[in-house]
Amino acid sequence: MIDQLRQRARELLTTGEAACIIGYADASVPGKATPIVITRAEDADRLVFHAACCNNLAAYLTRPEIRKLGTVAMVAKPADVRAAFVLMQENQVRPDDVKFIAVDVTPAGECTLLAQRTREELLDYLVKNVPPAELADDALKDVAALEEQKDGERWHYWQQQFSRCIRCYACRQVCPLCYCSRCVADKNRPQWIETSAHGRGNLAWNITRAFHLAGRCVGCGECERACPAGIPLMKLNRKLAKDVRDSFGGHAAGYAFSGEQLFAGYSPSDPNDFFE
Amino acid sequence: MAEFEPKIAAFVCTWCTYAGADLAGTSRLQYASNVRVIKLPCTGRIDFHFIIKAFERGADAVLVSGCHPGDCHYTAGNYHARRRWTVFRKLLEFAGIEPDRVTFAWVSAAEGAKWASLVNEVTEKARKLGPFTRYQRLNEIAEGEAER
Amino acid sequence: MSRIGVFICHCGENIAATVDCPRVAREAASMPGVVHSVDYEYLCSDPGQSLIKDAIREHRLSGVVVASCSPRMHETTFRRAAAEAGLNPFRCEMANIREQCSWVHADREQATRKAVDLIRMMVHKVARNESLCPIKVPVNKTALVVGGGIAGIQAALDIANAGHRVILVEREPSIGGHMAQLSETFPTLDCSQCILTPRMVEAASHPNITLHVYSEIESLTGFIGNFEVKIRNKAKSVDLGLCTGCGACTLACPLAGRIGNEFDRGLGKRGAVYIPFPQAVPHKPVIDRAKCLRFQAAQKKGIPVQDCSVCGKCADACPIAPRKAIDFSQEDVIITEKVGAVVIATGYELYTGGRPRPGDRYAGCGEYGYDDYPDVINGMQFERLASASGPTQGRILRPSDGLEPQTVVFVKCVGSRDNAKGFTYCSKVCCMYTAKHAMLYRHKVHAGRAIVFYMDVRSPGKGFDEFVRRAIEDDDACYIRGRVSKITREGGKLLVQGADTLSGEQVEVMADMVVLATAMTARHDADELARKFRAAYDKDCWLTEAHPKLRPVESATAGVFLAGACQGPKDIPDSVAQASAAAGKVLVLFSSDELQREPLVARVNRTAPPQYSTCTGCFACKAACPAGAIEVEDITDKAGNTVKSVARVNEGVCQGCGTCVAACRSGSIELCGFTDEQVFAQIDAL
Amino acid sequence: MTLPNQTPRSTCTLGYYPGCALHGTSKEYDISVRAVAAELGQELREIEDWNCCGASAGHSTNRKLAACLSLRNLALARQQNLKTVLTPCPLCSKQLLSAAAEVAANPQVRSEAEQTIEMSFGGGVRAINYIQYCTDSLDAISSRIGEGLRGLKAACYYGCLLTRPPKVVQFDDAEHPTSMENVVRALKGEPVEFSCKTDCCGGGFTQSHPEAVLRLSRKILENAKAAGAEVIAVACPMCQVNLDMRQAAIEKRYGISLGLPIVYLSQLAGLALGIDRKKLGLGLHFVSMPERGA
Repeated sequence: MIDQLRQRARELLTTGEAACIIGYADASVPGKATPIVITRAEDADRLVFHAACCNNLAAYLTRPEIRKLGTVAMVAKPADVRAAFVLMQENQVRPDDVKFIAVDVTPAGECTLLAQRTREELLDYLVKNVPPAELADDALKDVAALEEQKDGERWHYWQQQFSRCIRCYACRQVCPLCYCSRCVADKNRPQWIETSAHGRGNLAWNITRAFHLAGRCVGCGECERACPAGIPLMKLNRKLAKDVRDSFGGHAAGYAFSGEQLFAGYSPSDPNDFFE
Repeated sequence: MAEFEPKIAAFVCTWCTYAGADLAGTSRLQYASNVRVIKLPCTGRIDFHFIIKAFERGADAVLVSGCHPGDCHYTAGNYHARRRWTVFRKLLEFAGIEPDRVTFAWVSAAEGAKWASLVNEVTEKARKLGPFTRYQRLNEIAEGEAER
Repeated sequence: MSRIGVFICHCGENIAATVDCPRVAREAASMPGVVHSVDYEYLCSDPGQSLIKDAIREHRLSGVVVASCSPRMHETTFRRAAAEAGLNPFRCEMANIREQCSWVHADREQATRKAVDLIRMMVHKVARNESLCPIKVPVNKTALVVGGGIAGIQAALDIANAGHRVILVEREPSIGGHMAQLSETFPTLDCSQCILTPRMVEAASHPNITLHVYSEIESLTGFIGNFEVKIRNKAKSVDLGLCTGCGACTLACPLAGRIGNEFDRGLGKRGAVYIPFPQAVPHKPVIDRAKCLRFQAAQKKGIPVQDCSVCGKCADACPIAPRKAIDFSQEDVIITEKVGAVVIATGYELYTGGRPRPGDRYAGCGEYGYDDYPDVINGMQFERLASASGPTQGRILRPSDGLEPQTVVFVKCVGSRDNAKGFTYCSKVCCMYTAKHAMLYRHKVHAGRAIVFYMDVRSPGKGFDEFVRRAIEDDDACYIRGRVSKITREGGKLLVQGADTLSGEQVEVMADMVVLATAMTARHDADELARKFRAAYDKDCWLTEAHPKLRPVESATAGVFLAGACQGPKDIPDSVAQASAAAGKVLVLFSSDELQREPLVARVNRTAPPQYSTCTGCFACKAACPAGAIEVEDITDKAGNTVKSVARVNEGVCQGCGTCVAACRSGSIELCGFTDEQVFAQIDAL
Repeated sequence: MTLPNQTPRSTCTLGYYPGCALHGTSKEYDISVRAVAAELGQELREIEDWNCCGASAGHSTNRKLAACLSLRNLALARQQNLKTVLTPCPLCSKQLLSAAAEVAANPQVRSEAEQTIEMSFGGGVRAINYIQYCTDSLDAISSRIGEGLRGLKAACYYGCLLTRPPKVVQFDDAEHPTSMENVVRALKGEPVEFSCKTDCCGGGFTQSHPEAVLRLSRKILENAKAAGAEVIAVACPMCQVNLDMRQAAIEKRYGISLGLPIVYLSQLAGLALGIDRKKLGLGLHFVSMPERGA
């Protein structure tokens, strides 16, 4: 599999279809992988793909330095593809500037290189074979469990979690969809979100982060993985993914690369029951 | 001791709810004095930051209100707002904020009576819930830090 | 550091009775940035306003808070005052301590505390208000008038006579509208067509008026002063350029006299190619493709109509040579025009009086047998019977057998003032035209009995009540106060059963003909039309004015005005008056080359390169904007290559709702007058 | 014509709610309805364990009681998988329909009622009156009709409840209905133009104020006779009883002669379909309908 992947990468670079490849290389720490950007065909052999390749590489698509390089090919797991699709939907990357070297991991844990290359093919593949991870039943179990508790208990639970937040914004940094060049959290006129890491600022920040990803989060789980304080951020993301699905005709993020963004539109038949 | 008087922030659109509140006035309808109205052109303008900030400034409850669906002066601002809140209110609830702390309502320029009873109702709900101590504790800590 | 002045109005006792104004003034004085704080009897009075002006000058105020009535009452007053004193009007704000405080709270202490809070919030806001200057937009001095009834004609003529170009669009083949169908008009009984037709001709021949008959509005885009309208010229199948209107084709049509004529409400007949009525303007025929034998045959065969050999008698009969004026191959044409203002004068529809058709918004009055008995007709049909140019040359003959009815029952309020059957509103003109009908009938059939069932007689208006009295006293129409429960047919006559609520008796009348005074209703597609023009409409689909009293001819959309019965039931004088009023508004708009708009619009921030703006160009705002005001701006470097695409607000189009602001995650859009900082400050002061 | 995947109404099983009248004073209505259905090959399945619909005394004295009574019948129908229930008596059909509407509109009423009857009702049961039944089966009927009623002149009398209250029953034009006429036409009878088709027969006053019944019923009968009717067609037991049973009294009281048979639409349908008079209970009326020789 890895040889095919490298072969494909070589092709893309030699034919000039892509100016660079964003992929994974083995990290200095054994068993770990690290993102890598290669521009020369001969470097293709450094590319790897295995279970430890977890970063969502779509995050790099919006980096200015990558943009400069022109057409990009990315080694893309389903979540990465979905993220890239959302970026296309939100005009952050020009669809034709991104080529995919799509990979997936079979339930058996076996890494495979997908035959699908174009975004249309991949969209079809996703729709047919890859249900949204963030909406998997067992993934939603802990959400449901929390929903069943009393609001007081929920409040207490999240306060405990958020109290550990040190506002390092690693969650924001790894998220492919937190691409704003100036995050609202860094806006100080006015300062909607207090910067100091106390309960009030942390609550405001974490609510904002979660809500800004509502209907957009592709459930790659990078934020939670990156969080040094181990805050279960995906629990918030899943909750929102579920509510969005239930409220807006089964919407799931990243299953379209064009068309209207969920929260830029509306339907007269949207839920109205919570209004007096 | 005296009955707890909740502090309530209301974010309303100028064309329907604000006009409705004026009508309640011209009709001399009496209602609870706890609400502080912040007038905005349209419910579409109401950012979720407003609601959080209101709690951070000690509001015990928040009221958000505008034109009925289909009646928006700008044709669709309220629809956009409704879609955002559909999800946002659930998020607040999930974070442990009692649903009754935030009330959403459509009040037209003709519904002065509805506005009056709405304010009373929201005030009553807030009274039942009592002071928003959860949030206010966060506030005390934050302000405490600020002083240091 | 801002220097804010706070002015608290007693509004006589209105505020002072429940709010302790002097105390409020004292507390306000200690608010951050407040350098001057006073209370006064009546701030909106001249001395009150000069008090504010003097303070602005004397204390070099940078912001003003007027605590008094609702800004919806006096914001303009006080902002003007501020401006006169040299302060930017948008640095003046109002705290509503009357409608939303003193009038709704009895407890003096609570009301006073609330007043203080409301003022503090405004003080905090004003400290962050910016000087704004009105937006200037160019005005295209061409007007679009939609609807060629009397209202549309009047508006078009007024605007055209002021020297501006007018585009007049009419859906039907002729202008004239409902007024052309009427026989005589109340209360003067002068002939409707005689007074209307000269106006029709004038409008059609006016050098400043471009007339599009048999045409409909496709779309309206743009904004006040700068609209773009797409008009569909429906295919008439007749070349109006060549046609002389001789009418030979209409006589030659094999279907001539076989199709119910809309103009005569089905009482008269026409052909497939027809001129709607003798005084039609333009006096040119159209082919009704849904009925025409040739078009139907072609459709069945699935071939282009010009290749179809069926009939074609109209073309044969056409004397124009060498090219015939009949043109089967004609197609709809879409034309685009740029206009600065729009007058909607699309008028009304008349409820038939029968059962509802699919999609109708009412239950209907099946019990009156309009659908079952030919001799039950509605008011407009009676007008056609009474009209000299009508199917009976003005003789009152009942449709079933053409005999002169000896007893005619007139039923008022059919469909109107009746929530169960029709509409809640009063149709306004029925009382008058029923009196007129009874009168006309008695004038034409001297021995006849005219019986009128009424709920109330509503005849306010010049000479109106006298007119009704005349019908009752001089022409002894018999008025019975009560509803008709149902109308059935017995032995060729109509049994009208009803109640006389004055005597408390049940009444039964054997009538030869029944005339239903049915409700005026909004056009069946009024809501669709309203959406096209971004105008608002009410539950009955009447277009609604911007303010029921103070802005009666303006719609919710700037630059779009309302005239005539599209806005509610009206008689001719009211429609004409409103049309001239709308024309007046258009002329005000056209009186200057640029128009000023309140600068309360959104703006996307701009920053230094390489960022240019914190906007990341996701364009959620663009999709969210109800007005379509957001544009894509490509920022290019010196070499001219695009470095970034960001959102930009078209100030002319922006309506200032702020939906884009809340849609922007990075907080890169501001709404002038309601900026994040201003709202933040208000919340901060809670 | 019907799509292959859906069976035409006339052949699928219909629920049947006779109500008290059809099991008692008006059993000929019941008999004839069943006979016609059998002739059309239509299975009528009577709701098992049905109870009073809550009309007359019930709904005027205790709304909730009335709602519960009807709701139970509906719930039973639902349980027994009867989606459409033929309810020949308009008092019953009105009760069932208004109960269904009420619980659909008001969840609280519904939950209360469900607790009371200790059954849940998910909706999805539709009560139809006998005219609707005939209208739905028109194809089946006309395909089996030969000479039919041979131009029998009938005045179609709807009475007060078949079309009212319009919002609840949503059937035909409340004041000027025509659907029964259409059925009679299909039976090759001749509906006469008749002014009193939705007038009150005085049914409500049978006990309290018989005089009113005489006056009101007389108007209807005379009007029908004047219109040239040979019979009055009805679809309501109350109407039938009043116009038929009181006719003699009316003739006596006003010194007029009427002799107008008051027959159920089902009986006319039966005759048209050539079913034997006895099987239709035609002999059970006070004013009996004469045999019409060929």
